[in-house]
Amino acid sequence: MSRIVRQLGLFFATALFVGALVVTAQAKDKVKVGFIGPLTGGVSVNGIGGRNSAELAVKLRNADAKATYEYELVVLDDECKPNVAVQVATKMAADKEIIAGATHYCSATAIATVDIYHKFGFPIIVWGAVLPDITYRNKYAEVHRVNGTMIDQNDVNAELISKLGFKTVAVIHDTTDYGKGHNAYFSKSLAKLGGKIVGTFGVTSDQQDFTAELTQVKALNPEVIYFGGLTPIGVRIRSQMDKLGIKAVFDGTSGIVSDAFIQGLGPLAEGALAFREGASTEKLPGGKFFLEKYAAQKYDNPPEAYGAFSYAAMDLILDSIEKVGPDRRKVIAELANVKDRDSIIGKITFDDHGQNTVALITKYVVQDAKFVEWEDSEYASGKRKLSGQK
Amino acid sequence: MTYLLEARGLTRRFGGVVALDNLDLAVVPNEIIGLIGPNGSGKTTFFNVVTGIYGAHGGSVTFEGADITRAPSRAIYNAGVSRTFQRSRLSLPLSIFDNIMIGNHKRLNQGLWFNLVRRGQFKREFEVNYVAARTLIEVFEPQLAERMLEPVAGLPMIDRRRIEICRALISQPKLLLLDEPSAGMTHDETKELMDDILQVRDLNRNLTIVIVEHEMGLIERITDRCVVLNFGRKIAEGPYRQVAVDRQVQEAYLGVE
Amino acid sequence: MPEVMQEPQAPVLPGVVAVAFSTAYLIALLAVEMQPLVIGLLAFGIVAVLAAHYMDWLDPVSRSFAEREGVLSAYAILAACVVAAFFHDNHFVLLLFVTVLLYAVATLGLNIEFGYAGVLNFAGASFFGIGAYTSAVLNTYTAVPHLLVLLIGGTLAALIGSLLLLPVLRTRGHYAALVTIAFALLLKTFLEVNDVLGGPQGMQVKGMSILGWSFNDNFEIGKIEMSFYLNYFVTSMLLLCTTFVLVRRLERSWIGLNLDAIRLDETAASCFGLDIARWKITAFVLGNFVIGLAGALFGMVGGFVAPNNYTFADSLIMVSILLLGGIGNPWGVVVATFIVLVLPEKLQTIQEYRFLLYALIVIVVLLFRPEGLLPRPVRRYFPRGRA
Amino acid sequence: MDVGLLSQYIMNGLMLGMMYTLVAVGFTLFFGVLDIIKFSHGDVLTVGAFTGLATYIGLRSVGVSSTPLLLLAVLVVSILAMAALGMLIARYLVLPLRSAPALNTLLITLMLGTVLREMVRLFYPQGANPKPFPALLPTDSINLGQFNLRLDNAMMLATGVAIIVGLRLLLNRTKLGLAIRAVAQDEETARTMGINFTAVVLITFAIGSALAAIGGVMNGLYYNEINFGMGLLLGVIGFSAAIIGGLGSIYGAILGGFLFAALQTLGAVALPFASAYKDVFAFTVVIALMAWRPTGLIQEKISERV
Repeated sequence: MSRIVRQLGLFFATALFVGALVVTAQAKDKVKVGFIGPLTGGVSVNGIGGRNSAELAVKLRNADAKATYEYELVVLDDECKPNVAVQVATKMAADKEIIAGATHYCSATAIATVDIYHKFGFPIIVWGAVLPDITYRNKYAEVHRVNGTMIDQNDVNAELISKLGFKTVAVIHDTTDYGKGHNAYFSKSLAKLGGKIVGTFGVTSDQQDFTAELTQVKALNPEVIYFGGLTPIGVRIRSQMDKLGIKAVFDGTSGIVSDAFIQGLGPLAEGALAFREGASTEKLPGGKFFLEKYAAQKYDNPPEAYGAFSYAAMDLILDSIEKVGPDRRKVIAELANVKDRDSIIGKITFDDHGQNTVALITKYVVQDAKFVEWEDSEYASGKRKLSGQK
Repeated sequence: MTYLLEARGLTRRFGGVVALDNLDLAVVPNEIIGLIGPNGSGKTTFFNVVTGIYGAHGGSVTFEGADITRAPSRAIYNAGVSRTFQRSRLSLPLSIFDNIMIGNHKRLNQGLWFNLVRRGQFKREFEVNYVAARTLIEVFEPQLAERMLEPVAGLPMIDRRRIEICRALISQPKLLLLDEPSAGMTHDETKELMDDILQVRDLNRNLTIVIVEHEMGLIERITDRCVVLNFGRKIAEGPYRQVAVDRQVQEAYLGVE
Repeated sequence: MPEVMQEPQAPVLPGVVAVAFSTAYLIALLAVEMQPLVIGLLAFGIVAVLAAHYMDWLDPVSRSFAEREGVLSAYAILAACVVAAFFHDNHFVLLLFVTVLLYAVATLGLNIEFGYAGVLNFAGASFFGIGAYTSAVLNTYTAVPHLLVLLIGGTLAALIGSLLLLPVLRTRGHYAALVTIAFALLLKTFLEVNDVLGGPQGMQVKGMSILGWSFNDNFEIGKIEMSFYLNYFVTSMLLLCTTFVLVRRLERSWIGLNLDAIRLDETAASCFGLDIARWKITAFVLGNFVIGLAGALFGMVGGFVAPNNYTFADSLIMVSILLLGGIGNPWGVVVATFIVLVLPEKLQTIQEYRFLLYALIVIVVLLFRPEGLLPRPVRRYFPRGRA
Repeated sequence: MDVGLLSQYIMNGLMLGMMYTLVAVGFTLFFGVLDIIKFSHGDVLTVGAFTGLATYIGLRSVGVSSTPLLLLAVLVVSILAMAALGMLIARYLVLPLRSAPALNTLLITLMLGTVLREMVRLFYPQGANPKPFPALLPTDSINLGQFNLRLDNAMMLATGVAIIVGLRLLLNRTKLGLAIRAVAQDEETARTMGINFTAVVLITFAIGSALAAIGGVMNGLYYNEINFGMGLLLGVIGFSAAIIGGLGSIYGAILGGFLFAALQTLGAVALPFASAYKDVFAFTVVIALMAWRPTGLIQEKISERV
């Protein structure tokens, strides 16, 4: 009788012990971190490039013996649509197991979700969205950004086209905050330089037929068509310009810096302008290292324009967790005092809005089906000329 | 004498076809009129025009002296005219009780507040009508009274006819339009049905009936008077025995022109 | 006394057991994360239901639900609260739960129009959206008390809906279908191009707060921290119960009868004095009001509205729920909403495939079980156990 | 307004109208023979376009490079494929529901549309992304002031017209057309006249779906881009066109198609500061039209069902 009791006792004791072990083992070194980007839809190449880069950062960290925790990357798709973004952001932020995230390529989605991250106290680092308001509209401790904003981008853009002697510009922008932002900042800086906006057209980001707008543009007969929007409609607008025999220069933003733009247009892409904050990946301090590691993973997508930023963002998150442990509040505190932190994109310094200050802007022009830096292009050297260039 | 229902020069066309051609027809209270004639002679069309399903292209219809030519179907029902359909038109998924209650529309409180909030009062009204419907259908088929809340879908033709007639009778109309009650039923079934109808009529003396029928035996047995239509025109009128021997009528039926 | 009132009344037990089982099952399903487990659970669920069906255990259940609805509804509410309590600090599960409740409310509204009066409405999501946008605008620019905002949301949906009344009443069949489809597209495009309402960017919606109690803050009961979504759970639950009772009473009244009669045979109905227009309008306006109400609350729950949330495709999801559950049966609507919304959430593997899944389900249902999972029983005005 | 500009707008309108018409005619054909709406029509168009694209890529990969040959292949393959698809749909989804209320057919095809759309999105390589569609027609253009006439657009318009005329001849001058019209007039009589009802239905669906395939390819050639969602809006617009024109009438479909395009273009011009509102405008007018003419402008049959 008593033996049975003792055995039972022993049995339960071991059971408890084992259970406890398992639980602690579970709780200990597995840490979840998140990534959100557009994995489907027109800009998915950028999203997948970013996803791969973030994944790369996690892989390298897990391979690193010195790492205290083992990391698991939770990936969600915002489809570059605000409504979807809000759903997935809520999903990620609401999941207490996920400590922090590198989120959003599209400004429209980032600006829609910042309040949610704040509401749930979920620390994030934006890796691609360029709208200033994302960091500057509110002063959320949770929200940071490694890439620069669209302001400087548009200054440089306006500078270049007026330097090239273009005076009249028609603006076509998508009506998300991204497109509106670009329109606002570009118009401002162009006005400073005495350029003239002959017409402004807002279009929805899933519009198919632009012949109506473009016919009006054609009547205005501008030298340049400035496009504040993303690759998919950029492609449509450029090709329909051709349909209507509009010869103006196609002047894009960071939103069209992706291979999809060139693939979508073929020869028509030639001579399109685009601008992006930060140096092109090859020229980054850690660019070489990053590209090698990325190549080693044999992803079938290139990292695209913002892959390096995504990697840097995720790396920063992992650093912080390693330092202060898997605790959202502590991570937020830690990110607050990031200063002159070395990374593959150069030194990162978050200002009081969590914004990394990136001065450098890269100008691109499409030449022979490639985004070539303006300075190295035959357009700069004068070998080729943009349409209507004097 | 005053007529219950009176049609004057009633005309209705469908494209080129003239379904009712300048028809005069008067119905005296409490009689049973047989409306006969070959297929396509305009009998059903007459019902449809009277009940406001089709508008008239000419002429007029008065019920108890009031002109109802252009009145909507529901006004005509409210005035006290109700009918059955040639092809039985019950709501098959609904219960026997529900189908009968559809015919009782004008006597049910249709207020939103009453129906949704005052459930106590509603329950009382429901019970009163339940008993009414039950007693009515018992006249026709006691077994149906036991199955009041079963869907109509499963029932045989004769039962459906009975229910349809109860639906027409429950609101105690002044005029009942029966459109080929015998359609799709055996001779005996039809006879049975007619006896039941007459029984109801005995309970409610001021019920007038216009019946469209091909079963001449039936017509002979129950009608006080017959009106014979052909090509939308009235070709004979009078007691059955009289019209039955009328040359024109026989020609119409034999199709001799 | 009519004999309906004297039938031997069905035992309440089978229903209770069913509720208990489904509660336990739901908790388990919502709790597990690992995909294999989830799939296992789902498989088990399907097998269990089929087994119960072949053992004829479902009939007593449905009978006790039919005749002891009052009691069992109480149990069902209790069950819902148990589930909520179990996940009291799990934001995500509660959000999902609330979403299900509000979609159920909206679909009940659709059921009045579509299931009873037979008025086609392929713009359900649009009216849902009108409600949501109402709360977005009012909460941002005005200080209107939020409970009132809900009512305004419903009213607005009903009003804007009544702009369609003329075409809806005049057209029949496919022509009628076009009216609402066109409206759905029209509204979405309008919201997208219209800057005042945020364009494609959408708008943030301030959370609900009643008498200073802010719904968007977590709170504590005793020492236990509660998710702020519990506030919304309670509100949505109340809304669902009210709507359910409303729909039930509507069906079990002369009005319900009128609507059925009109749906099944307009000509015959008008021959028995029914005013077709009056009842269609009643159904359409009432239905849209309910949908808008749910939408207004959902706007505050989600905290964000954008045109893309209220597309034609979303309207189709509501219709699918209705068909899957069994047109005209409120219980069916509730069950189907759970299936349609929870399944893709749990099966991460099929997240991508959810629209495909919905569509296939509906096709199969239409082909092999056109009545839906829980076909609507024949009307009983006063089933036993319910005054 | 400048004449060149005006003619440019007209040209845009005509191109849109042609594509809408091709879809609308399909709807009206199906309704004619079966009194049903096959709502998956727009998505059949999408599948047609993607089939064409796949054919193109396939042939290029095996080294075919002659543009006319490619164009021919693209057209033929997608037409045949869609015709087959159309028959399958009719045979296994539409005909079995003959007895059920027409609403069920509407719903089942709506859902089938979703299935097709999602299939393209999920199972075509990176189907979620817009796909560049090759320009297989000569792109030379004459520029008359504000008006830029592109050879390829002109050719597409001509093709469209030819197809519609051809269809009209088929319906009026051939035995098959007679059979189709007989069924459309009255199914029972047609049967008694010894017409094989099922066969006629299947053929009609084949023809309609083939038109959708052409519409899809044309759409690709015009915009040089196709995406999985293109069919939804085109389908709804085609449906609207068929309805405002009046179901069952070919002329109605044509009228409706061009009317809708005209409305959109008009909306874009008349509301210059809000050209984005053109669809809102167009659909508002559609609803208004429904209120004014509940059974369409040109009415041959009324749908009493549902």
